Amino acid sequence: MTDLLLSQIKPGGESPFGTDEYVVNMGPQHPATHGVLRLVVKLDGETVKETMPVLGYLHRSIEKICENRTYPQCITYTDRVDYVSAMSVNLAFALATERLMGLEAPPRAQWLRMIFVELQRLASHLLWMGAFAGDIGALTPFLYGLRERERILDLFEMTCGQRLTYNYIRIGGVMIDILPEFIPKCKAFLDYFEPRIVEYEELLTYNPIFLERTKGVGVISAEVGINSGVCGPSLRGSGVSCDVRKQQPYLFYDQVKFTECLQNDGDCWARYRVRMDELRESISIVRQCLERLEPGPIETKLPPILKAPPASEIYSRIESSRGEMGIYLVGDGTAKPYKAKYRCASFSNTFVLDQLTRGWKVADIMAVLGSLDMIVPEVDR
Amino acid sequence: MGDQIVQWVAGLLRQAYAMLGLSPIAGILDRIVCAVAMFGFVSVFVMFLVWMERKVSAHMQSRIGPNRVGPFGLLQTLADAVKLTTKEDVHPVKRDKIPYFIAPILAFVATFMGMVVVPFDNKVVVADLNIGVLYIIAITSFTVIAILSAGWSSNNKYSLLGGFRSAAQIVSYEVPLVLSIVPIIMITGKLNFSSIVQYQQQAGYWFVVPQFVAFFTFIASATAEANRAPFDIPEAESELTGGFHTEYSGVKFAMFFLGEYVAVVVSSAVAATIFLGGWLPLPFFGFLHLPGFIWFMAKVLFIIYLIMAFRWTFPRLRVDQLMDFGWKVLIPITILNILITGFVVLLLGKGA
Amino acid sequence: MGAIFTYFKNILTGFWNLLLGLSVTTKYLFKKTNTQQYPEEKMPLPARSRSMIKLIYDGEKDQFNCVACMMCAKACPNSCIKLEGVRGPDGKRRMTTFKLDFSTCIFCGYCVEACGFDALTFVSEEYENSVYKRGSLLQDEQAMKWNRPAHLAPKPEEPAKVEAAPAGAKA
Amino acid sequence: MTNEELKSKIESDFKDKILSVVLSGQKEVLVTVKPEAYIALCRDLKTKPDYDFQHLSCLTAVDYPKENKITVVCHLWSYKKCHQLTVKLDVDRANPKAPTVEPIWKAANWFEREVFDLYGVVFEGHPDLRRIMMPEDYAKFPLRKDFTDDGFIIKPN
Amino acid sequence: MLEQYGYVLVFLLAGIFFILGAFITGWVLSPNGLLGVKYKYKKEIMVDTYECGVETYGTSWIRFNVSFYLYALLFVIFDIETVFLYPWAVSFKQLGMNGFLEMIVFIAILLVGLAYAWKKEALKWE
Amino acid sequence: MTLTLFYILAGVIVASALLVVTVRNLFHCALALAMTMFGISGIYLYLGWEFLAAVQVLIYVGAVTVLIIFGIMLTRRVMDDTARVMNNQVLISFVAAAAVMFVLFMVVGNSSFQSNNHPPEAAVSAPVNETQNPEPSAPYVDEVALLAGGLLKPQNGFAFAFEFVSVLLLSALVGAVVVARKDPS
Repeated sequence: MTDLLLSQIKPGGESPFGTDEYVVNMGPQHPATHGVLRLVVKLDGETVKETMPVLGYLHRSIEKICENRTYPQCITYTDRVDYVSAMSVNLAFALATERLMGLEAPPRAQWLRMIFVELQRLASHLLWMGAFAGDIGALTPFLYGLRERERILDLFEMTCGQRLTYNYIRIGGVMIDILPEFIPKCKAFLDYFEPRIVEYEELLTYNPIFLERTKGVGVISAEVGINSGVCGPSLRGSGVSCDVRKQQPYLFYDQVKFTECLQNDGDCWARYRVRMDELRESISIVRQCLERLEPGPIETKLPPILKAPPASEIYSRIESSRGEMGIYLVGDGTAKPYKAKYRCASFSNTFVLDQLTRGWKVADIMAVLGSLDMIVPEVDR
Repeated sequence: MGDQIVQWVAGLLRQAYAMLGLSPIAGILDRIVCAVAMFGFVSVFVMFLVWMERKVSAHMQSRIGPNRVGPFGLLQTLADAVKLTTKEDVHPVKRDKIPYFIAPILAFVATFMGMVVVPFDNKVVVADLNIGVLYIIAITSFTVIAILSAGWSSNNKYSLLGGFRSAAQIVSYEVPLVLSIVPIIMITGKLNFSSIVQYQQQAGYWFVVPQFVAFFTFIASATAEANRAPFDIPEAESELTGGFHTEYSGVKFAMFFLGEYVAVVVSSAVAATIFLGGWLPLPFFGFLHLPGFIWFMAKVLFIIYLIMAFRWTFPRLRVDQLMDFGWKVLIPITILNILITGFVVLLLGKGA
Repeated sequence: MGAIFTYFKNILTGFWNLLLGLSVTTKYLFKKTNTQQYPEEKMPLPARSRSMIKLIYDGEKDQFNCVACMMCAKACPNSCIKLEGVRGPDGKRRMTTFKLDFSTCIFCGYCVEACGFDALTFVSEEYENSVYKRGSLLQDEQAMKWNRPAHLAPKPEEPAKVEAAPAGAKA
Repeated sequence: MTNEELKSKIESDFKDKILSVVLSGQKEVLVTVKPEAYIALCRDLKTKPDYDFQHLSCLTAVDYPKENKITVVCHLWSYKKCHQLTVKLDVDRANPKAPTVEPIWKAANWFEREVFDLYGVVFEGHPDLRRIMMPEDYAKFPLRKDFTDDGFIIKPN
Repeated sequence: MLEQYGYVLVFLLAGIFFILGAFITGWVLSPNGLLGVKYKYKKEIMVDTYECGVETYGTSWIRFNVSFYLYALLFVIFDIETVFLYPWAVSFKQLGMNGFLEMIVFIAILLVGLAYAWKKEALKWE
Repeated sequence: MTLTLFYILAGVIVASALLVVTVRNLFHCALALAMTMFGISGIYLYLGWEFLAAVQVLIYVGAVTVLIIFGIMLTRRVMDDTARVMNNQVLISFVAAAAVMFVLFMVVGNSSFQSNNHPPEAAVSAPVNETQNPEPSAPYVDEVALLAGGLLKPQNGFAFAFEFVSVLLLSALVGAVVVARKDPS
């Protein structure tokens, strides 16, 4: 039972008036950590001296598994990389494979992909909002977030038959076309959902306790953020324009109008604001996509057994709900990828946790961790 | 009306004593009957409150809440209590045995003793002490020792941190709690609850009207005293798992739970008595001729609802912000309130 | 003086925003709840729901549709399908044993998509998949036998994939 | 700057530091760097305003047992110029050692730990080179192609 | 008047007895109690201190920060102040302006202390 | 009956006071100290001075014990049960303790304890009681008003002492801040 990591930690120094430096484990069995992340926290009283994330409790070696599966089979595993926004990872892998093969999905499939990925972003941000508020101690927004998320999942289930692990976005298109009643239902949902955001904002945004807990907490500057590999909404909270949808447009993101949400403070509140604004942007994107959806094929006709991609390599990035999601694929001419690397936003965002929490209080670890929107399966894979 | 019922029950008891030949020790028996009755009331009321909290939180979150055990799930808490009683009592071997055992007892008893002075109706009170207000404040300060013992004896880092945070918190919020009652006492000149209610009856207004600042500071500090959200950092589950009662299970945990809710009841009862006129009927509703007991409980439930709504709406403060709020906001405001009240009372007194 | 003013202003605005939050939760206190009581109230799952895999059994011919072409087993990423077949007297292959280990199945749907003989299907009516013993998750053809009701029979003109554009898609 | 321009510019600027620059079939610029010039090249790519690769998007490795090498692959991205570059470094498979880019991009810290954990590449100068995914006392390197561990791999059909 | 405190005493004792009764009930009914069964599983891990499923590192009884002590000291001081405030408040109307002014001075001196502590950031939690 | 109560209380106080000085676990000491204080408040109550009793609980149990427990947490060897109770200063401390005890006995012996339970004559004869006695016929003295009058009425001459208490508290506060805030490094 001796813990190798803990045995390496040296006991802290002594000071006549200070507290003994001591080490507290948060997780893996902790009510607050998302999933089975383990944080070893060195404390001086309540002040954090060092946060050491210990990863690997959810390591399922998906990259190794993918090396032993054919490309379409890999898509089922991408669902498990980030179960909160599985569509994004599906899309990332499908896009990477398509680029490797030089394929392009038909326009209708592209629009459908955009609709579902943006709906997924809504669902993911909703869950994040609830979890973040829950980390800070407000339990009600979590239930509100879940309530709206359920309706998005209903839309997904109606289309592809699953609520969590969709396996919907495939190489060369999407799995199946939407049902005719999808579009009115989706529009009804968006109309229902938009006023709900106001409620969340009333509950949280200017709540003085929420402001106290998030304003100025866990500040990360733009330079440090970029250097440490922070990405996605977390980095946009520091005012860096880093949206892959804008910088390296994929699908039809260059054809829809949306603004990149930026905040300049780099604290937890800024990150919160970025994501809340992104909710509104995503709604507008989905609306535009629904407008421009045209009939047509939804899948490129592929040979019955997938044509093996050439012996080449590709690094393809998309903007997932959590930030930059990169897939590095090396093909060797066979039906199975020689190497598949998932570059996940949570992985690099969790890395800065230590820098962000040093000198703050224990409670701030949870606030910062929540604001970074990390998902343990994405970190461990 | 309430006192008539009490007289009637007392008469019945006297007859019973006489029949059993226990009249010589009637005084002691009276007190024991009171204690047993109060314990019964407290247990049932707390069970109801737990149910109410779950229902309120559920409906606030678009859920239904407990609905399986009994009508509307009313017996859910009873089921939970039975479950907790029959649970295995797991305790860490490395604990400090005596404080570990004492802590849940103290946590409950300290708040339970506060129920002695709660006036349910005119003359319906276990003991209408002269120093009622001060008595409650003094007796509930035992909770600190209970929490410190629990946190210390569990030999757990979360418990220790939670216990010490909690002690610092209770200690810090006791000052504004005490100070926010002072203006009322300045106006009434009495420390016992019945006199305060009678003063409100004669004056024709409840103290919440002129002393709304005191009311809010009192509610805020009482919430903090009872370790309720948004001041529930001692048991902040997202940081310290369970705070000072991380290592408690089964009945011992249930006692902490019970103690917390009794503390809520006591503080709400004090607030209802001092600020909302105790057993007095609502203005314009006096024609209903409901017993004062019902008015009193309605007011208590209203304040408890407020405290519950706080818990399920607001995020949790960080420990240093909590201290700041106590020392830098509540204490200055209460002191200011005392001074302003003093001036106004003196000026009005001169004018009258 | 300004500091004192902001001190009180902060307290008041904070108080107001707390009241705003309270108003939201209090509003929901009186609204209809969203919960559905599961065992009593069952939501119909959408027709496409991937909830349980069944082997289609043809009651008229008294045999499974499966011809043991192994496409499903090949498509399965977790290799949880094991099946065997023999060539019957009429020269057609017939499935003899079919085993699907639901403890490793991830319901990706590749087997159903790969099936060219209308032998495997998802059933949206059955979704209570939990069992008491892990062993009962390994289902064989008898456990997965499913006689397709008439109203669910595939319409001849409908292709496997819906390609027609939904009405009103182009606004 | 298009990828072709980037390729030619790198060719001319870092002639002595690189082994080859290729434009892959997917129009990505792949740079294979000389092992001794790896750090210098990375530093130049980050600091020189023409390149401005501030963002280390990804760092990983690929195992090539046939060619007896492990390739460390860095994917760089410039937020300002919006171009992408892949830097490759071949290391010896029997004794995989590579210099660390952690001082240049802090983000490399965990990426390199992961590569160390899963491929066994030792990054010299890394401040905290411990296993990150696997248990601390685990001895093998799972992402190498010749990795076997009974009970770890389900053989597909 | 004082016989009222008999109730307090009885409540104190009764409360303790109720809790002990609950403990005894729990002990009788719980699986490891009177009517329970003997352990069939490893007990050592179960009765270890909870630290998120990981072995506790070092001692839990650590030395604490002095700021806790400072808060307690501040509390004692303000508690004494309130103790003086209560009698004053009770006879506030009898004492009139004179007593009020005396109390203002009293409070003001203490407020100076609070302001000093505030200024010196002694109220800052660590 | 009432005397029995006194003996029970006294027994509790003495027993827990003995525990305070003999128990080696400092935390248990603090708990025993709280018990002692609680017992003393019982004595006050026994004498009928309920305000004093409440104040005793409020300050000594609720505040001072917490202060002492926090103080204990500042020491290093909290759980060290092997610490020796005696050291080489035992003689001096014994002398000091004996001296304090002698002084206390002198004071206790010379004072006449006023019970508030008894008819008002005793209370009326108390030195501070010339200020105000709300209802002479009442068997009970409103000690709170009594205290306030005694302290704050200028003619009693305690007003200055009262203000001085505040200065004393202030100095304690400042001292605490200075000691705690001084950065040792």
